[in-house]
Amino acid sequence: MSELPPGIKLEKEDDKIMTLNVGPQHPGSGHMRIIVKIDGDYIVSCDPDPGYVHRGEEKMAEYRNYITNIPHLERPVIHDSCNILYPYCLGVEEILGLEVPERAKYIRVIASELNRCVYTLYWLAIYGIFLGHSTMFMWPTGDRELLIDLLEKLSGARVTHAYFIPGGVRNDMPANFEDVCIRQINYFEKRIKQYDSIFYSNPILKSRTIKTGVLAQQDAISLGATGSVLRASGVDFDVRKKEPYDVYDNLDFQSNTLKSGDSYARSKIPWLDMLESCRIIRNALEKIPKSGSVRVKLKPNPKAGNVETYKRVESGRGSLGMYIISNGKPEPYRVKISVGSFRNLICLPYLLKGEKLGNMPAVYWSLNYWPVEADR
Amino acid sequence: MVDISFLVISVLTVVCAIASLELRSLIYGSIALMGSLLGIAFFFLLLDAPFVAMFQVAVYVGSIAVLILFTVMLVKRELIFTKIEDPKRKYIGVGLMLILIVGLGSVIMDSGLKSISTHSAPIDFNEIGEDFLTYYWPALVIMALILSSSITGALVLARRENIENEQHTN
Amino acid sequence: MSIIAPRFRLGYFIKSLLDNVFWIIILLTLIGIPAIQVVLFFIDLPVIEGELLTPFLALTWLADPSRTLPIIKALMQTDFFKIAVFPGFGFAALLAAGTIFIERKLLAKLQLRVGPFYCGKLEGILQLMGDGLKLISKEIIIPAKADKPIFWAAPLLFVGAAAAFISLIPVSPGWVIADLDVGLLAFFAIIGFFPIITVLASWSANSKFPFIGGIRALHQMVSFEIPLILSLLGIVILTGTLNLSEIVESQSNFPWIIFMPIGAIVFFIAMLAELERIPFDLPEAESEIVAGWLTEFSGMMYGLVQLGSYLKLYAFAAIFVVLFLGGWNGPMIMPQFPQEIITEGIELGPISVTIPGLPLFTPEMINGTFWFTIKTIGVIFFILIPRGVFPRIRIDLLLHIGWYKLIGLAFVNIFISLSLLYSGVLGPGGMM
Amino acid sequence: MLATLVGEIINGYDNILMMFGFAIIATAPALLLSKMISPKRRNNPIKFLPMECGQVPKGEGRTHFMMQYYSYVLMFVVFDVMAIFLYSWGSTILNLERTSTLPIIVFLGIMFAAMAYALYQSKRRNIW
Amino acid sequence: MIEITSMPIILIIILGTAGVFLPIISIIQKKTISSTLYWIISLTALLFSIFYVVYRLISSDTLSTFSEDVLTIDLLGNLFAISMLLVAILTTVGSLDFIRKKSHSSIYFSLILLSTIGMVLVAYSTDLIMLFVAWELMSIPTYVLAGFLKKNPSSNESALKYFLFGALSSAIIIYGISITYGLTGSTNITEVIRIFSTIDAEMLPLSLLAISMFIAGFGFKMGLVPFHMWLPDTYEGAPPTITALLAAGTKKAGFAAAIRIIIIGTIALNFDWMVALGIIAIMTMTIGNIAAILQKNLTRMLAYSSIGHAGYILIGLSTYPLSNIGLQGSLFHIFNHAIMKCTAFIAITGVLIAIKTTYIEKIKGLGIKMPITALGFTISLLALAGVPPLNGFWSKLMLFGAALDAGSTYSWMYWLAIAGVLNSALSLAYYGWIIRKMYFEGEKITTIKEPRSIIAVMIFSILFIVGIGVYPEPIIQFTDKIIFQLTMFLS
Amino acid sequence: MGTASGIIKALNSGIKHIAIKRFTLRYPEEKLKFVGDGYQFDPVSGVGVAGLKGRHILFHDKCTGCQLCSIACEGIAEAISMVKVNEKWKQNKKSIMPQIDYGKCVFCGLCVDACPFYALYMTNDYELSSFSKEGLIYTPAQLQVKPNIEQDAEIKIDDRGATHG
Amino acid sequence: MNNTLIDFVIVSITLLSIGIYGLAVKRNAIRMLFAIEIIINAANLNLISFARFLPHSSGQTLTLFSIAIAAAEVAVGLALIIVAYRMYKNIDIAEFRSLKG
Repeated sequence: MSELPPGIKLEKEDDKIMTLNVGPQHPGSGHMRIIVKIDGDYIVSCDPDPGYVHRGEEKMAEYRNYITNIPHLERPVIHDSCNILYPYCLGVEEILGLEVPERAKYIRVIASELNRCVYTLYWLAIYGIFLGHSTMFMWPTGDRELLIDLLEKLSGARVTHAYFIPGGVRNDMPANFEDVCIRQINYFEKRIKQYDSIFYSNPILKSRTIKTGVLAQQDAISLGATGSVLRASGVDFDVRKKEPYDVYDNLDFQSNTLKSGDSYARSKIPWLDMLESCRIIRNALEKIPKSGSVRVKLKPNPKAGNVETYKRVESGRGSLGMYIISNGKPEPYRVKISVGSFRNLICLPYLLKGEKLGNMPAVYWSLNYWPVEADR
Repeated sequence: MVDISFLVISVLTVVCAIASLELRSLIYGSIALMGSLLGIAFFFLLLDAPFVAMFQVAVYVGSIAVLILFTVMLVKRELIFTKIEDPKRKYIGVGLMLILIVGLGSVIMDSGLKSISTHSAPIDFNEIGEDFLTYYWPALVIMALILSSSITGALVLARRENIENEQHTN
Repeated sequence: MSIIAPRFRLGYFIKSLLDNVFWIIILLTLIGIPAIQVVLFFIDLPVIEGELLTPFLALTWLADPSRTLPIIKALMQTDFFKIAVFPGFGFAALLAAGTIFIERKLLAKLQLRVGPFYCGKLEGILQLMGDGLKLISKEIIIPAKADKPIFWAAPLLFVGAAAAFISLIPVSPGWVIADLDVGLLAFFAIIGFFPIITVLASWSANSKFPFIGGIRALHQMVSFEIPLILSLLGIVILTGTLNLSEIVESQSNFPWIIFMPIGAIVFFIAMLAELERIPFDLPEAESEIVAGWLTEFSGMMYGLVQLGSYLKLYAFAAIFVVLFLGGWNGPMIMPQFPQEIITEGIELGPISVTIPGLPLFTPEMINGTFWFTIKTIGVIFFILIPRGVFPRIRIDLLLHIGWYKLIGLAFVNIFISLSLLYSGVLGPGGMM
Repeated sequence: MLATLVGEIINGYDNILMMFGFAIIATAPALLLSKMISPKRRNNPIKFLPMECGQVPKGEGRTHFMMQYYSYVLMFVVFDVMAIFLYSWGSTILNLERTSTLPIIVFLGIMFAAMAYALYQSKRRNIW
Repeated sequence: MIEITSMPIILIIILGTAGVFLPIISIIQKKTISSTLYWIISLTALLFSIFYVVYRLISSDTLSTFSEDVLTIDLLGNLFAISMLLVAILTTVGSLDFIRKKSHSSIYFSLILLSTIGMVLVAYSTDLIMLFVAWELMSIPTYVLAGFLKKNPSSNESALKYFLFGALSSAIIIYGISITYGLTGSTNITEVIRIFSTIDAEMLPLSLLAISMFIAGFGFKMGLVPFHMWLPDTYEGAPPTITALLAAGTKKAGFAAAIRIIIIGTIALNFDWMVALGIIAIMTMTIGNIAAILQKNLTRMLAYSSIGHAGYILIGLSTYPLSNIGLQGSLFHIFNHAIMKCTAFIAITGVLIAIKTTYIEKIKGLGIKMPITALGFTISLLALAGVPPLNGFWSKLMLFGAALDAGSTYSWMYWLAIAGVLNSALSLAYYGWIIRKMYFEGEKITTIKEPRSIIAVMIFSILFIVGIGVYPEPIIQFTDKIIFQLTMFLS
Repeated sequence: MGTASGIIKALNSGIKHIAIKRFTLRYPEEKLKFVGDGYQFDPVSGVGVAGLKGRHILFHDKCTGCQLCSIACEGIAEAISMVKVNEKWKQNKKSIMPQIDYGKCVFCGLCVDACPFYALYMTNDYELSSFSKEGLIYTPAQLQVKPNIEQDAEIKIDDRGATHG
Repeated sequence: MNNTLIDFVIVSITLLSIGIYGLAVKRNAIRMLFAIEIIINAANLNLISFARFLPHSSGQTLTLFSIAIAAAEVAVGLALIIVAYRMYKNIDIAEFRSLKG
């Protein structure tokens, strides 16, 4: 949290302060508005104003049964649809008492890691274009095709997969999928390693992002940041490690942390995670049972008792939890989605205060924020 | 006799000079001032002083006018467009201007200047540089001192002073 | 039906076409013909083979195709041809259009894309024309409280200033529009106009984002003007002239980039900043300030600003070539024009025809233009490449680079050239 | 006619103006044409509001002033003069003795000192 | 080409090095460096240069005047150089306590040094370009210095007015220079003198135009009457130490330039400007002194008194070719007035530091509160009024004597003397009023701690004023030599 | 120095990519090849068969008009409505069959999961665009048609990068 | 091109008069600065025309100095105006009333 330079006062001299509406129709805001007050080149205050894409997903979930909720609940982050369904499926499995087959667990891990990469590439592309690096927009969007192709082979849809289901996954891996996956993941890993020289080692990028928007470790914890933002500040918190779900405890991977907590570290952590994801996928493809069921057969309209559960997973934007309350009806009584985006957005006013206007997109998008997910 | 380019340029210069003082908007006034300065530069070209003409354009239009424009833009919008002046004072000013033009003009018309014309070759601009570095070199050094004092002074004036006794704080 | 898209009516369309035609004819007769007459009254008509070109003569020569060449040749010597076509506007606009196309294809290749592809069958070569047509047919929207005169004039002035800049460039021996004794200073004088135009355009739009962009552009251009000016002083010290043609001639043995690589680098970086190219495109930083000072420009006004900026790009690249890469100097690759064609004529089957007026261009001129164009395209390539490689820089870092690093390097360059001069390596009595 | 009348030299310079004028005359028809053939639908006042990201504009669009970097503009005015002054020296250095480089060295020395102070002041963003 | 070892160049080197490097030192400063260091450096440079000038003056007796170069080393220049350096030293010494709590003290001292170079070079320059450039070097730092107290609205307002009129004056000067250059084809004053003596009759109106431009241009700095409107505001609003510099330094540089260009440069046309200068002199001293009576503020009153003194000095200038003693008296009075005004304003600085105001009503009992400052102030005021044992008396005596002397040729010159004497009597009234306020009114109050730097200045000036008043012979001798040199040159 | 080498590294990397093969699918000319014939479901084992979730295909001879697909879609998109058909099938007494509005369908495939009679599958056809909203509503007769599509492009990876070919 | 010296001097005198008129009438600090610039330019025009007709090079030299000095003056002057604007929120020197006598 950088201090305001001592020469600049907060909103006292009115004619010096200019209010800029960054968004909602702005190439640098996503579907939200940031009300930025600037004094010259410095931001004196910043007020994020989300809610332009609010859809009431939580309320909608109360009128649909456990199965038909699935296509809806993935809408907030269609780029990361496997991961947002993951805690829902885990929770429903717990309240319905379903036992997921081992092969399905591995497939789930593979799909969610692939989807994490897809999301991260999309995020990275936008980060690139926010920094004015058009190549960094085009390359990740292109390389994303590799993974989307894999996911499409697996689930039959390119983005809105609706693949996870309580009790397993919808369908088994197609034949030959392992080989194609290994081949494309290897190539993909080679590709994203090339981002280093053009993006992460680029001196101009480093000069722009290092030491901007520094989130200290204590602040990160007290503001409740999660995911890459938290890990960039030096807190080693990864749900996959700390609270392993499905088969993550069987797999060999590590959670990446960086100490500095600036925009650069926040932008680098997802990239390191992508490399880690490639490792996880390869590992999972080695350990996956070669055959077996992938889905538990469900009753048409499953009902649960008066139970409640909270499950969380590590999504592309940090810990993503779902709190499901059932009151014995086919529909859940309440589905509360706790997303990383919103928790990271809380850091924005603290980080932007006293920064330069040119740092605004760099800091804002490095928070790993997805407007639609935050609005739900 | 004068020729047409001279007439055009002098009309441009004089009209722009009057406009720079009389236009309601300060921004347009600055643009008119730029026009007047450009007109002077054209005069310099007419007088075979290309080096000075280009210096005039580069320094006056390229930097002084930019600074003026920039400072005008700082001023609140109302102030750019208001023009406070006394009508009485204005009439006196116009009278003064006319008296000056007529008086000085008649002085000059009567003097021996009107017969002067030249057929000698124009000055090569390299002589200016030679002047600078030989005869006038102390003036060049003094010029550097002027520029340095003006920049230090202007920076000291223009900076904000919100920090008390800042020399000891950093 | 929606209100947004009213129904197309053929009658209205034809009526508007007829209206336009009518007005064009009226205006041409009322203004165009008198203007042409006035122009004819004032300009000197060319003298061809000892005779003044009258319309009658021109027509008779047009009737005999073999005798049109002298007319063309005479026309090529006029200032108007120079301004409108060859070293001037036409040539520059052609190169600028080529630059836009090359930029799009090159960037697409670098980003593993295809780029313009379908328009014009051959790799999208007509894409630019299509974009132009689209821009022309778009509505020009001017913000309500904008300062209309400045807002309308700014794109035109931008193009005009860029064109004035082009007039300084010597393309090949003798082919320069304005051959000035103080050409280099005129260059500095002209680039001083761009910040003013930019900041006025941004001010006139009465909107926040353009104003921030314009102020940024002002700071950027103004700050990089000084390293730009200082980096060229070394050449002036060694050649002792400010005339651009003479500077080119002085490089017949070595281009100055060999002796002044630092100056060339400083000039190149400052040039990128003056051109507002990535990584220095802060005035148009779309993620912070929507499109910078271009935000409120729409339709063809935007198109003109783009045209102006690409003309400026060409002009800067050409200045770089002229000052550092030896301009038109290069090995002679054009064959000499066969003398027998001039003396004996061409054998066209059974008859032999003598064509007066050949050769249209001397081989030196064609050779010089060739080398100049090749070098310019090379420099343009290097101007374009960073767009695919670098992110945008921040304004304070930019100013820091300009004021702290580049000015220091420019002074290093000056002292290098001074020491070269005083040690006798270059300059009078030296290698050249 | 004598060869050295006043105003001979302007001949090279009017071409610049003509080029400027030609460019404007050549490109202005594009604007006119666009004005003629483009659709005109003036029924929507919101269309003519300045860009404010979809919000209704608040406040004055022109009052913003980037004070933090004003020092650089001030410095430009002074150092631009210095830079072009150097050209009057650079273009004649071949005609001069070596000792006459000394004044320019002094000139540069003084300007360097001023520049060092000015840059130091400009770098401290918190005072601008 | 002027030698690099000649005296003005050495002065530029000494003062310029210090002036340019003071800001650099402020960059690399540590917390321990206070404004005292800058004070010491600039004082050292100034002392060194004044000793150097005096040394050169003593060591070489055969000095030429009005060389063909841009700068000359003659006695006239030396006199002005000494007086201006002295003023700069007094100002610098007096500034220590004033500037100690302010920021940017390095720039403050640096600009004083640079301005001093300008003043000194104005006195030495014999080329119009050099004079103009030196004039600007003198002016531009003082524009900044006048507005140095940025939080004080009056300081800023005074600086803005000073800047506008100063810029106008330099614009008019350069216009005058352009006409002179056009008439003579040269910028060297030697050449100008030579060509003006053989000027055509039809060019005469033009040359008069040039002279009137010069009178107007220099008159703005000198504070002559039609051009004096900025002066009270500026003197009141500017920091009092800077006011001392303006009143005692730049004003005197204006006189130096006027003597160089108007009095000597256009000596051939002296009958034309003589009347104009005489009328301006009478107007100036009358208006200045009458306006001074009405003032309630010490600074403003002294500003008007400064205008009045410009009138006295102009008496000598207007009588020059008729009576040598006039110019001699002018030079002597310039020297005296520099010291006296400087002392007075620095005393006011002391008052301002101690009791934060300069209204005449508020300084009751100052004689008890701040005895030394009050004593110095009193002495300087008495000297300004021309009370006999002090130095002002002698110079005024010479000026009025010159007017009487010249009156034998032109009878209207008597009026100059009469106006001068009457004005002196008038001025004694308001000076006396201040002295009465200080010593004879007010209650019993304990003493206030006086700033030490002010005390130093006061003690020095008391000694100086009284010393010259008692024994004015050396200075008069010196001015005599200057006049002799000029006469030799002109004949 | 680090800055300079970083800049050179970035430039080098950029220029190298000029020679790498494009990774662009020229869509109307070439189309991606998908796994299998589309998403199918085996209600016996309760597991789907991997494939693209494109436009549905309805086997009229198997559809019983049980409305399970419509019920499944109710909470999701309400894209499926049951309409009367003129044909008579013996397993479909009521002669109602699903009609799908592709303006609403989200292609989740849960209707396929719901169909116990192997009657509703999904195909590889995804080019469904239409000029009117009415054109997006596919009647049972239209759903019956087996799409005829050519898809041949696949991601190929070699030394000079990945391409579609 | 057969202009004589007097033409240029007449233009210069006209500009001088306009400048003095501006200084006498206007009370806006920036406009007064404009007027001063116009006067300086009139002087420069005078200098250059004399330098051309003499012919002599010092006039051009002095013009260069004068332009440079004008730049320095403008820098200081605009800094002062900015300080005044910050303090008074106005640039009209008739509105500055802290000093009166």
